[in-house]
Amino acid sequence: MKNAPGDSGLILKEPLLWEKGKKGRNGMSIPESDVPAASLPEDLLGEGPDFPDLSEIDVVRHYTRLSQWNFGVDTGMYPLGSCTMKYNPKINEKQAAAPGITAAHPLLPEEQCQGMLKLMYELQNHLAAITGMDAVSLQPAAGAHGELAGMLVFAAYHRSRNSTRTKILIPDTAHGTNPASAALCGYRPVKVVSGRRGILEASDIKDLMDEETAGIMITNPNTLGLFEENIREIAALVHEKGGLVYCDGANMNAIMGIVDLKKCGVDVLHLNLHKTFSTPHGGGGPGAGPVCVTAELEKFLPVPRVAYDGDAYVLQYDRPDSIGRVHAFFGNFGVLVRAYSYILAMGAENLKKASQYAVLNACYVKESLKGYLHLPYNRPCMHEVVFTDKLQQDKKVSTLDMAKRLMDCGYHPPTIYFPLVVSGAIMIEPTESECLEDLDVFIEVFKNVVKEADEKPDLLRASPTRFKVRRLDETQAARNPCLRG
Amino acid sequence: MKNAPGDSGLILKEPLLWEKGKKGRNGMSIPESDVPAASLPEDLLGEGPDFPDLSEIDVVRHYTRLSQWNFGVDTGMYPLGSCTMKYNPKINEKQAAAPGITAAHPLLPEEQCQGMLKLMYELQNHLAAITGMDAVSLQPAAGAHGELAGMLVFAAYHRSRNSTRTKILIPDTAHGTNPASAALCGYRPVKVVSGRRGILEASDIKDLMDEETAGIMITNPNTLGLFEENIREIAALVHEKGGLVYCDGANMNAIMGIVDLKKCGVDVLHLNLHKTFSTPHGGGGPGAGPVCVTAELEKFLPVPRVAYDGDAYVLQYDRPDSIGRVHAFFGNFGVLVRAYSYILAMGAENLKKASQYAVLNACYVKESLKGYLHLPYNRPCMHEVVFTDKLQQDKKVSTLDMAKRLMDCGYHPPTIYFPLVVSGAIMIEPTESECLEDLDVFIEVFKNVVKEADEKPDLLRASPTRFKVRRLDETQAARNPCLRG
Amino acid sequence: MRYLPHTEEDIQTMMARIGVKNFEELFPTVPRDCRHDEAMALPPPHTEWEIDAHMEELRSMMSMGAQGNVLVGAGSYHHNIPSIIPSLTSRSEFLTAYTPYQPEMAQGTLQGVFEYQTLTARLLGVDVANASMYDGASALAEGLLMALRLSRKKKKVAVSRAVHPHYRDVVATYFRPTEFEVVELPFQEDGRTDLSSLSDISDLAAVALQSPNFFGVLEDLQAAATVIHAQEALLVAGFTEPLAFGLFKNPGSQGADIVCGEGQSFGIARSFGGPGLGMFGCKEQFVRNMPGRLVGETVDLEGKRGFVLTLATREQHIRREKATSNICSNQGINTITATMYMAALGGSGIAKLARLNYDKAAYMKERLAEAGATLFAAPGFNEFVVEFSGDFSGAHKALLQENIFAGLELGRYYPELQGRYLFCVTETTPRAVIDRIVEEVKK
Amino acid sequence: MRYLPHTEEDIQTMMARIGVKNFEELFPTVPRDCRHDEAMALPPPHTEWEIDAHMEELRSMMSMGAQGNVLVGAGSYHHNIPSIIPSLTSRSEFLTAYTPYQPEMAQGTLQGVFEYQTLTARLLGVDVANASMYDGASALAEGLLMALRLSRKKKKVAVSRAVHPHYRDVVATYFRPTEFEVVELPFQEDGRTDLSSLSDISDLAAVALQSPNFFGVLEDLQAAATVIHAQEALLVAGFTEPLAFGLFKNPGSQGADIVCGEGQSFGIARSFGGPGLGMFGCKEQFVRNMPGRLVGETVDLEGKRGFVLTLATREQHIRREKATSNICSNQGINTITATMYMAALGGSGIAKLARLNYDKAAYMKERLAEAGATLFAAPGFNEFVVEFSGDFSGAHKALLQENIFAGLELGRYYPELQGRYLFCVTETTPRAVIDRIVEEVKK
Ligand SMILES: Cc1ncc(COP(=O)(O)O)c(C=O)c1O
Ligand SMILES: Cc1ncc(COP(=O)(O)O)c(C=O)c1O
Repeated sequence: MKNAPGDSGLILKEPLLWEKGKKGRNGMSIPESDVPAASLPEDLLGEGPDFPDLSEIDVVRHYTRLSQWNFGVDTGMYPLGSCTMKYNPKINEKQAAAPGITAAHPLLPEEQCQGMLKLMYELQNHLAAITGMDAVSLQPAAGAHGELAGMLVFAAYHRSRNSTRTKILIPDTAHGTNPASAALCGYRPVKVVSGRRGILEASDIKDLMDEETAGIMITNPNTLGLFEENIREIAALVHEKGGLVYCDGANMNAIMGIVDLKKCGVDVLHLNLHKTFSTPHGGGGPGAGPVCVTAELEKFLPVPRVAYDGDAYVLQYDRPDSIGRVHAFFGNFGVLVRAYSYILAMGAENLKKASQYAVLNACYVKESLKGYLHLPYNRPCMHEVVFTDKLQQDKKVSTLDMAKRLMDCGYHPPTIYFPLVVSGAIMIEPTESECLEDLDVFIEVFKNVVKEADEKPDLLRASPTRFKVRRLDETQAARNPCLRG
Repeated sequence: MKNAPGDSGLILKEPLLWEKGKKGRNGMSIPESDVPAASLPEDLLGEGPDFPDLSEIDVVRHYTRLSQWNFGVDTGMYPLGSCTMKYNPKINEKQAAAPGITAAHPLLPEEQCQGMLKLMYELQNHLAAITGMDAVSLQPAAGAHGELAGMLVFAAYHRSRNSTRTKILIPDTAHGTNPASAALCGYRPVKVVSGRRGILEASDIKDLMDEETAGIMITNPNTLGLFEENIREIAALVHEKGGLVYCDGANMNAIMGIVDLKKCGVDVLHLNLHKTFSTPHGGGGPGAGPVCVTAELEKFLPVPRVAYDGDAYVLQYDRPDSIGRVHAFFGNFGVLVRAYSYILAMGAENLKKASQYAVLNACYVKESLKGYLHLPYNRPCMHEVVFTDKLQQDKKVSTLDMAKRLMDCGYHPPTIYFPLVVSGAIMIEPTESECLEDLDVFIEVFKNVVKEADEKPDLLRASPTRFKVRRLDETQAARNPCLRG
Repeated sequence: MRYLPHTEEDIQTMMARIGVKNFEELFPTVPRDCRHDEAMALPPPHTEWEIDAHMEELRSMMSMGAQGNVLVGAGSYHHNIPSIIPSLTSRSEFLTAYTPYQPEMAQGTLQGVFEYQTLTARLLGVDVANASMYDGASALAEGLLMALRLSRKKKKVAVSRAVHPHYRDVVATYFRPTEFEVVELPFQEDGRTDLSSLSDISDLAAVALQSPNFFGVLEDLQAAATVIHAQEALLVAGFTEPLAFGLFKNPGSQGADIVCGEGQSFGIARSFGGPGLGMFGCKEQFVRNMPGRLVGETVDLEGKRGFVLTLATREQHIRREKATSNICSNQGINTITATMYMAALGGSGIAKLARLNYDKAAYMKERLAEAGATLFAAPGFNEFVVEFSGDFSGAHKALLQENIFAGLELGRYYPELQGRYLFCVTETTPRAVIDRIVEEVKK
Repeated sequence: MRYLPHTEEDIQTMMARIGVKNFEELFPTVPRDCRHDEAMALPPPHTEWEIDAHMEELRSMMSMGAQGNVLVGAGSYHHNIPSIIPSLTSRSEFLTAYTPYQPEMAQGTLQGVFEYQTLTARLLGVDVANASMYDGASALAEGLLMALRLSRKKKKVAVSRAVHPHYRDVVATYFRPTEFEVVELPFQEDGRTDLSSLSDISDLAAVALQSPNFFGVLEDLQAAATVIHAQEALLVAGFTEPLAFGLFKNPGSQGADIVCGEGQSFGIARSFGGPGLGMFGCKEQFVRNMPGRLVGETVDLEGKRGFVLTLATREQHIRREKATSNICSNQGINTITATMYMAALGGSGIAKLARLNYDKAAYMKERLAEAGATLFAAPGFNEFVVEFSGDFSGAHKALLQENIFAGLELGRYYPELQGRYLFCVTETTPRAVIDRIVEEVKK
């Protein structure tokens, strides 16, 4: 397609690391020893790992070439729903890479690391201000880790009240980490079917909630991109039965400065700093999943707590109700630095704008593509919109085919086949980083893909063709796993 | 070709900067004013330049995409003869980017910038040790600038002896900058035809050198990749007539630790730090072209001189014989930092090895490709080897065609059509950075291109095809110049 | 604002298409009483240079600056990081990509992780390594849970007290709401774990040892494996300092069934303790019970080699509450970092560097022994526990003034070791600093 | 050595193919008496970390560290540099590429330079800008030589004494061996160039003015152009601070024929004076006489837009001694840097930033005037010359102790201005520092 940003160019082949190199090369300085050689315990000596020996340029070219096979937010639009692939500011990287930060040892005496503690303390406060929650722990290393911490808080809370609860309500639209995290705490997920409108109905909760149920895990906005309007009623129902309300805040990018989650009745919430707060995803991580709670639940948060005693920043260990540690040290500190830098750059007003524009962009895409793609829930959406491949099914063109075709057109595809409740889901989250002109081109290209689905479906089924590899055989990969060389 | 590293992948289209953007966007923080607005001289006020307004991600994506259309040493082999495209170590970049260096103002009082002066002083000494010359100025900003400084030294020297000289001997193999630099000093180049062996013969110099001739500019090793064996005899002949010997040291990478240029009879020499000393070429610059001279000529070097007075590093201005300044400050200081870092990393032994391996690699390529490509001078080569397209002419395949085909195979082509004395020249300089296996693949691919030249010449004439653009119309570009948007 | 491209005009155009008049109307589904009453209480927007200045101020609140000499490891090690690593990991194609859900467009990440799995498996001596866990601590917790899944009916695991105390804390946290029990194993006078009580523990699914352990001491894993396997339990071998395997036998070769630990040593900065890298591997037969992502080799429809995420049926997004773990995002780019480091070092280099660490630690131990200090008798790598003849706390304080963090006092972690210090010496520790500490000890 | 991939075995294999036995035999054409007698006297090989430490030591020999307040410009300006610039210019596809001799494989560089030429031409108000010169000084020298070429027979150029003294030095150096003469023009009491002597100079090819000039004063270029053109000479307009054109009229619009100056202000660090960026532009009709490289738009054989180096027949590699200049490598990547900066600022941003510089300088001038100092009367941008009522040198020294470099004493450059100081105030100068200086002046 003429207007699509995708084009073809030179990339370089590159073998696996151990298919290159020669014994005796080296790619890194090793200091000369300035001490005598010591005697070795012979029985414990190993042969050393079988690593290839490469020169420095070998390593540099290897990774330069590999990088060219990849696509990042800096390459182009990445409307991967539920992942908030917004721009990752370079200034954040600079802060995280500053020697004073990278060299900080986590077990430095408190008086030696006041700066780091202050940063964490302030970030806790900022996240509390943004969410409306009262207290924050930055320890969880990712969203799912935050969920686990949150579920541990649930468990600790109920334990503290001598209440034994075995179940937890989880909507069918929930991300897989929710039931998995709950299960780690011994809770049996009870599926809540989302209503016709794509959101939870209070009446369903009323039916399901009981005193054996620890509470509910809600994602809000949910994974259909819809705001759970009934959240306050639902929370009240859950609280009434002694349960707690967990909110998966992965979609916080829709509601900063707008929604106060405590007012929604949320007791525990996690955030994904690697989504809403602009830290880069790094091809899978590291992220950070702070967990935010109401004042009542603060005592359960992981140790050590970072606090300010009026004089200095301190680490509090002696907290008998705490769920304990969830990370060897303070969590993914380098990620926290980036999020902190982002919040400083934005301030309250711009964070709110970011959410407004994120929703504006998603609604614009929704209005522009509906009719071309089937819209299962034609309701006001938040930061993302979910379509399906229903209209393309008669030509036997699937969501996957359209996704692969979009790749050839120069886009990372939307999230596909999630949430599971929507068959053939296409979940588009443009984020606020995309400007109107770029959205317009994306919309035009997607419409054209829809047209191609109708006119030349084989083209889509044969996509992608612009990459180093064609469609990969995932079945064979799983059937005869080859997990190392 | 199966083994060739070239492959095709996704790249992204990207318009010109001013084809994007919208008034009111912005891509950079501008501090709020903390002073009152001052009154402006209305008559001098302009409208401000017509620049597009872009957001930060627009700029980031623009340049990320543009970069993907490029090929660097980190991408792959870049055997561009005369350019010494060796590996550019990352540690050098780190040093040049250190805040203490980037923030240094060039007019700081001497006692405030001892570290920078020391670096320059030591680099001068290191380059003297490497070349064998006595004194070095780091001011010239590139090779040609070093040549100019050198020619100015010639002129100042002859002026100091009240000798009027109007001509200069320059071999026909010389780089274009040599005659151009000499001409800037008012010298008329007299062409010396290189002999059958590709090198200068003393007898020719004897015939041409006279007392109206300022001296000779020799490139050694020369641009045919051959060592000028007769340099000492030639130097003696030139000196006999009161002339000076200039050596273009762009090819120093062949002879570090091996050749002492002062012993060769050289009076003035320039180096290209952006070749031999591993500083990156940056798609055209910046480089650095230090000029090195004998003790006798030191007094003519540019001011200020960086010296050490036993106590502190000082800048000497009061040097009446100096040719004067050639740069606003001290030259391309950031480039000097990189070269200094490289010399520290290498030490004497490794610099010598670098030259030995550079020559080894070139000789290996020469032995491997001769017979496939015509070798005009079948003599021991130094760091590069010059072939021609003579054997391909019957199929009407030119050097250019082979070069373009190599691009599709994943290589930057060798230097082509230079030196001018060799028709259809293909000048290959692998540098010491390439390992044997990579050279073997390159040789195999080049042999295959030769085979293709024979079997499917149209394929070569239609190359390249893997890039964003096919062959570009350079004639139209020059005929109807469009030099801006 | 530079991150927000929307002009007033754009906003109007878009609102017109959507059919709303203002931002209020964009959020019709958010009930009034769910909303923020006021603007969020946050600092005002900062320019880049205000952020720089602010962060500089925070950094200046670190008395032990970047130039300090930290002779403490304890799970976070100071090794030299070659400058190619930041240059390459910062390439935005790696850094700003998501999890490789669309493999054709993420072969860089996928091949990179496949290489990580391979070099990690070779390093640890296991058949398979996964694409990372959050850190060494959570990796250990998940390793023990995995062993329990594999044992099917057993309910107990034993963990050595010589395992990093924070890792044991995390294990305790993960285990608290479960039906499983964690038993602690004491350590001997020589610094190794005392396994003599093992046979008394019934219903034992797994034993977790760490080697080098928290005291820097190398456990005799082979002997331990024999005992543990005899009890039909699995040996879960942890580590915090994988560089040791450049010189010493790796846990897999000694019979460990599950190997899990922290890979921060490999090119990753200490960064106040994170992000690090949870390394996790196991024997082939256990792979379908493994937590975490896996990248596998496959072919495309033309038969060309390529890489994909695989065996996802173990994972939460398919298996939900029945998944082997809840992990989704992992340590991503840090796997690439560690692989670059392993590749830049190479087989020859890692042996040399490990030896250098060993020799330097040995040098300090010898000097300290000469100065009257007592050490654990069992061999170690680059960390060791020192019992001084007198009180070291004054010297420790004095050295701190010189920007030398001379060991970690162990009383907080082990009351019985009150007054002893855990030291770490790596290739980054200047001999002069070691000598300086010894001098202070002699005073 | 990590940069040298050759193993002993590789070397043997290669030597066998070549037919030599040792390295000695590889250099048969190098006469004995051309050789080094001994190993080069250089420091031993350093590890990366030894280099770091060594450089750190050199940097620590800079009392005015990175945090100092330098209120001196004089051709090297402290402006904020956004962090996207180093992230993007360090991309190795840009940084490690050579001059774009193979255009299909270098469209990134070529489009980047074409954009540089365009934004530079728009900035300076010229028809065409080249792909850069070494720096502002050599650009000025080449601009004057170009004017002489254009004039064909004339032999003289006039240069204002208000042009940067170093630039005049470089002009003198370039002109020394030529047959051409440089006449200097005095400056007036208000800081502007005195053109009254112009009409007395015959045979004049060009007049070089700088605006803002070395004193920070804006010349009346339009008036100058009229006078100069009347004398059939060309106006060569120099500059050291292009940010001024964000607020004030650019030289092209005022009638300058050739415009050349230093672009370091645009995203390039001071870096002890280099590498900077020689910007060079002129009127359309002069383009074939221009020095330096040019990138032009063209089409490929399918009609697709692309960019190439063009009009090379002006250049040394084609025209050799008849070339318009000897320049070959230029400032390459710094053109990309400057373009990124111009693009990130945008038209709106550059106006705002220039205004901020102006306002801050005005603020300081006012405060100083209140404190009794005298200033040149003509309007300026962000630099200005101060004549203090008393001796400032003591205060200057005291401020240096506080890491404030409070102005450049002008006696070395202009004996008649002995005791006056040239100041520069940019967006980076905190108001508190200005106030501190004024306070010291008042003492
Ligand atoms: C809605 C939702 N919840 C939870 C998660 C899990 O977050 P993480 O991958 O950081 O563990 C995700 C991530 O994709 C998500 O989209
Ligand atoms: C032999 C030779 N001399 C001189 C030069 C000019 O050097 P520079 O481009 O740095 O001015 C070159 C550059 O290509 C060269 O190869």
